[in-house]
Amino acid sequence: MTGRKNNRIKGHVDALATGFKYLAEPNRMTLNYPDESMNLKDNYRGFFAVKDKTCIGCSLCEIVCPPKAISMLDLTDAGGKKKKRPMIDWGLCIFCYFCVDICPTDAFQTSQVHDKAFYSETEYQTVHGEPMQYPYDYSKRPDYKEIYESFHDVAPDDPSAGSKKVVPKFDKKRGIKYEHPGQP
Amino acid sequence: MSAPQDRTATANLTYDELAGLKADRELVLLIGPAHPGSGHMKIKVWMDGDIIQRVDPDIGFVHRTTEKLSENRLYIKAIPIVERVMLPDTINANLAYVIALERLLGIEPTPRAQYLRTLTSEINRITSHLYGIGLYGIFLGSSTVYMWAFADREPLIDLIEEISGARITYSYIIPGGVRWDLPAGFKERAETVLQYMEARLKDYGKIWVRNPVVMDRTEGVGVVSKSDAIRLGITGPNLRASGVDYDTRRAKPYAAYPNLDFEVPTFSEGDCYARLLQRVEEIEQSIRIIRQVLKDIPDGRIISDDIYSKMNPLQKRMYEMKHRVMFPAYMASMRPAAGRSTASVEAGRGEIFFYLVSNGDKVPFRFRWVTPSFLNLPFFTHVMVGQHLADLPAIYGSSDYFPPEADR
Amino acid sequence: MGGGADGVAYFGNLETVSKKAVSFLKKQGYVKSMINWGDKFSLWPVHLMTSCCGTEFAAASGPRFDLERLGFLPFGGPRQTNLIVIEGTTTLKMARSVRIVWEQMPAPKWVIAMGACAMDGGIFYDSYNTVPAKDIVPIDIFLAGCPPRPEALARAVVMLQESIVKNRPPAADIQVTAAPATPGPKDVVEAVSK
Amino acid sequence: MTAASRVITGITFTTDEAKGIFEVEASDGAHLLDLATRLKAAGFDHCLSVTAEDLGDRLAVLWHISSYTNRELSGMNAQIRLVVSKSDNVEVPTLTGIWESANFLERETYEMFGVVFKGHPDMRRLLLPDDFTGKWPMRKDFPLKKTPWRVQK
Amino acid sequence: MIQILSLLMSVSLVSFIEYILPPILYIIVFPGLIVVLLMLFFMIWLERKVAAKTQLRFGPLYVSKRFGGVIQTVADLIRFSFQEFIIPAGADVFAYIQAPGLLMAFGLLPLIFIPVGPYYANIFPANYSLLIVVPLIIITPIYVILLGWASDNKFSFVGSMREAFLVISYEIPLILSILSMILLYGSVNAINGVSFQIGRGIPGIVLNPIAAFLFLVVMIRTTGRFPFEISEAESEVVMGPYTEYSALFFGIGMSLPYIELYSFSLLFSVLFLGGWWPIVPSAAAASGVVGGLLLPGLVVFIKALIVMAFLVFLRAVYPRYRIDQAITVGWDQAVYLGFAAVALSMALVWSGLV
Repeated sequence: MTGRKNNRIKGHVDALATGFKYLAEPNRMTLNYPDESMNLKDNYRGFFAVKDKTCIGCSLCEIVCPPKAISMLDLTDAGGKKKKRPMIDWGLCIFCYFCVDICPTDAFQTSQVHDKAFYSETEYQTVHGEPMQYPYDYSKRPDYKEIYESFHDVAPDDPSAGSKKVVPKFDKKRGIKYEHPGQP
Repeated sequence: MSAPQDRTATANLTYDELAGLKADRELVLLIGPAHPGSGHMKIKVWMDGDIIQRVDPDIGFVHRTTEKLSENRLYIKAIPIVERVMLPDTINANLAYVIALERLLGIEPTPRAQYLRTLTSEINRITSHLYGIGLYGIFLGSSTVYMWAFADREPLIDLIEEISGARITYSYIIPGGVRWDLPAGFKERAETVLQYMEARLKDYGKIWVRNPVVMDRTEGVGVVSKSDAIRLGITGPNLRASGVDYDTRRAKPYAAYPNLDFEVPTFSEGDCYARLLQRVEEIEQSIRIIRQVLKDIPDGRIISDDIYSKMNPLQKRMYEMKHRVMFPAYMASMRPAAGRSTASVEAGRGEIFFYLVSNGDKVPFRFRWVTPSFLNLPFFTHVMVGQHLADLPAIYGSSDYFPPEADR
Repeated sequence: MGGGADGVAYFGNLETVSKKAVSFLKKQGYVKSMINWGDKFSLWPVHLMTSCCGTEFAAASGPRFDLERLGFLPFGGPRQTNLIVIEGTTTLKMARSVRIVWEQMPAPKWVIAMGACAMDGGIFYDSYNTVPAKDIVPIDIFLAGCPPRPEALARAVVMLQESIVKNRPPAADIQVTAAPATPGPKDVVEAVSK
Repeated sequence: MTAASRVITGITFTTDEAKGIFEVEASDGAHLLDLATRLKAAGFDHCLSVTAEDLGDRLAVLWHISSYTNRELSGMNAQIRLVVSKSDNVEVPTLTGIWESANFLERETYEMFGVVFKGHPDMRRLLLPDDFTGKWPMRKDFPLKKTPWRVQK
Repeated sequence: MIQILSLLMSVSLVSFIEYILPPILYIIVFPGLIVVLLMLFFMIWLERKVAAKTQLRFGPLYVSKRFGGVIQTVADLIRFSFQEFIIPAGADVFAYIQAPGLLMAFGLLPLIFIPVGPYYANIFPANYSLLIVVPLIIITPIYVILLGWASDNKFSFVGSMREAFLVISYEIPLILSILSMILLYGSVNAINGVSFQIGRGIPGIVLNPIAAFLFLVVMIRTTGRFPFEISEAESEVVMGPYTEYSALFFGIGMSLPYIELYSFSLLFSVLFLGGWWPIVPSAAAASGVVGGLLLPGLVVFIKALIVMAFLVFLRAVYPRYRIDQAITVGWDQAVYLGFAAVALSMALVWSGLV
């Protein structure tokens, strides 16, 4: 395939012929995103939330989190007993799932949401209230209880929920083909 | 802006007086970080007309101090850091660090884990080569090759995404083995992707590798002889393209490479065209290796017994049911015995070298690593001198230099 | 038509008249919506790869996710572009060139902070050589992920387009950044390396 | 730790084969140059990495070398170690004359640890900005940015 | 004022349509400004779409989804026109502002002298058309060099120097290829050339293929299409002479290659593809505006579109040459090719075959 001495005319003709071949029948692999979005496999590492019931507050996830995105909050549960629950800052999180894997009671509810963006800091650091000063420590915020309420056991909202969900399939000729789960 | 020099001063000089004013003929070009042909670095180029006199690469624009950070964090936390530096080739970076850490801890991964590591490392080598060919194309002006290379990367990235669940930063390899097993039906899907890749390589040959304009731009440009390649210490496909038959997978075997048979292709010319051919050959070799690995991958556990025994019952049940490796608390409090270890892995761009020192603490005492692109820096200072300005992107693209990897 | 007594045409000084006309027209509904429509479908990001998220930025303009469908064409020089995507960590040196490129760009310009490193520092949060992107330039859209998937970048572009159509002024006009005009050698470096 | 040793090309290395360590200790600058030339002649033609270790009051400067052409030597990463006292200007002879690839590696070690390599053709800063006020960032006494450990004790 | 009014009353309506309307129509509408603007929008969109199709992706789409994003260039133009216009501090302000305007003016001038129909003779003196077109085409790139020189930027300086070298090195092949066709057709008047081709029933490209190939190469070079996109090579000199220009001035400046592409491909279809070949207007029809100008003009325009589409397609296939390779091709191979073309024409005419 890689001989060095190639004659130039054949090279030019080959290049133009290949160009025309792909111009004539373009096997596009484009996903037109805002209208369609991909149904990723269930082991995809997307946004996640803590399950309040199963979490035992051992703060192993905070120790292992490489970017220190998790901070443990001192809360009191319904029965008045003290409990510690993790709070995740999406501005630091790198989605490596070390916390999900190290959790002794598997207390994280994972999801396949992968395309969230935010207009301002207040949207991802805290649900309400002004953006926090660096270095962030949720425990020092007065309203961290409400923040936690709006965070645990809440399935992250999928921004592309409205679009058509397609499933990517490998194809010998086109590389990746998208099939709508409905039709064949 | 400097005041416009006094143009009349040189107006009435004769030609040879002008030639005498060498400094006046020189033009210093700052090909800075915001330049389509420079990547994340600033290249200071002294030019006389169209010929490059001297090049001084000003790197460090993406120096994210990985060594200092890793020396103040737990051993397990260095895996994501090491990956973020070599983003087009994350599995090999992760593999290099974990081999050095396993030698420090004295843990042996299981055979199946070794094969899984080789499989993902080879798939990532192909995506890294395709990333290099894509950038090489855009540097020479052909946006089609850039688009084709990034299109052909996608099926391979999806293959590893099926195994590990992330698109590029997998953090897939941990001390003692790997984190996930092959999903069902993976072998057939992988075979389709490999056949797609082989069919596409033929089209690359027609529109790019044997394109006369490409051959004019790359043949005889940036020649690195065999002795120069060794003297300058460049690594990876650039070294093999100059005729040096050295491949870390063969010289310092690791993972499942000892019991795989693959050739190490070499070319002798050492110019930009040879480096391009070298990368295409290595993609074919990697496809061969992947087929072998998929054919004779042994069954069994994917995490070594030292780690498996430390898991709590729920995690063990989770592993038996869904073959998903959960971390025991030991992972967050690893304390390797005091000692030192080195490791070398052949990444897509060349040899990664690791040197770990631990004094029994939870954080490494000395964390030293050298990435292949840092060793490929002499391409700028020695190989580009004397070439035309238009050869700078040609040599830069052919050396597959990735600035975040060089700055660490 | 004829000249006035002292030669000043009836239209008065052409310079001020044209400026007033332009500002008046720009405030009109239909002209503003036309400008927004033009900006919305012609968001050209400048070719400045700040760090390793650049691979996902390149994959986003690749064939599979092809952001050129939305009019997102990565372009060479800063003069012709109106969007800067800060891909990942900005070290001290890179912060200076991001700031300079941001100042070179013509007026309506937007900034997308891509990746955890650009939002709050991500995994390199306590290194002595990195600067949070917020201190360099005012940011419009924050994009989570490390690196964010190309679809996330497409989502950020779609959100930016929606905010343009809803007449939300770019962040460059609202808040002057905390950092001085150009991070001179001293101030950015001291701010971090103390 | 069993200090196994192995004689390669006339030079005794203290080795730890399982961990990939082949080390030879140089006593001072002259011995270092002599060792390096003998190793280069023996077949170690590639310098992988130059680094230093901050041992409190002393600095250990390390050169990692390997071989490209010699089949038998290319299987190991040997290292030369030279321990120097940590006075304010640490002087060590450069090995760029012997291994040209050590050029950028030594510049980086100079910038990170303050080890001045005598005879280096281009001894200046490589990665950090020119006006970086911190001194020798990789030494143990250089602090990281202060971020409180957030586990609420 | 009174004399003008009386003159207007005396001219009858019919003669007005006969004598005054066609030149205005010729300059403003057909090969003139409106069609150039439409062609500019269509051609830029076609280039991005064709390149995208060969690169396994959609080009601009969401601007108008049903028509495949045709009005993408309109959106770009609107954005450019309402963007802040920056004059760099070190730039030579007078030349900096004048350059794009002059560039566009001299880019449009050749269009007037390329005949697209037999009726052209009644509008403009046709018997010097080629003599005027060639110098006008050669003058245009000088303003590109002014662009680069005025904006005080190293990359634009290097880009404009490259443009200067390339312009000089490809002048002789251009003149030689047109000269060989003039020799073949025996007259400088392009209309005679087309009638010559129609008379023989053989298009110019078959008569003298060397001249056609040479003209094609020069066309690729002057319009900066791949593989000769050297003065605005992105990865070496950022945008070449256009680096420092923002907003509408960049829009005007950047439209020059496409205007040159349009005028060159009109010239190519007139000289080599037999002009209005399938439509052979009889003498009576030739005198009328519709039969003599619009119908043949349409045929010439369609042929020009095909030529433009091919040139635009080259972006998807080729990388770019180095500046010294392009100059050596210009000075020795192209000039020898030019001599061969002229020799072939003279041989054809002398041997009486034609």
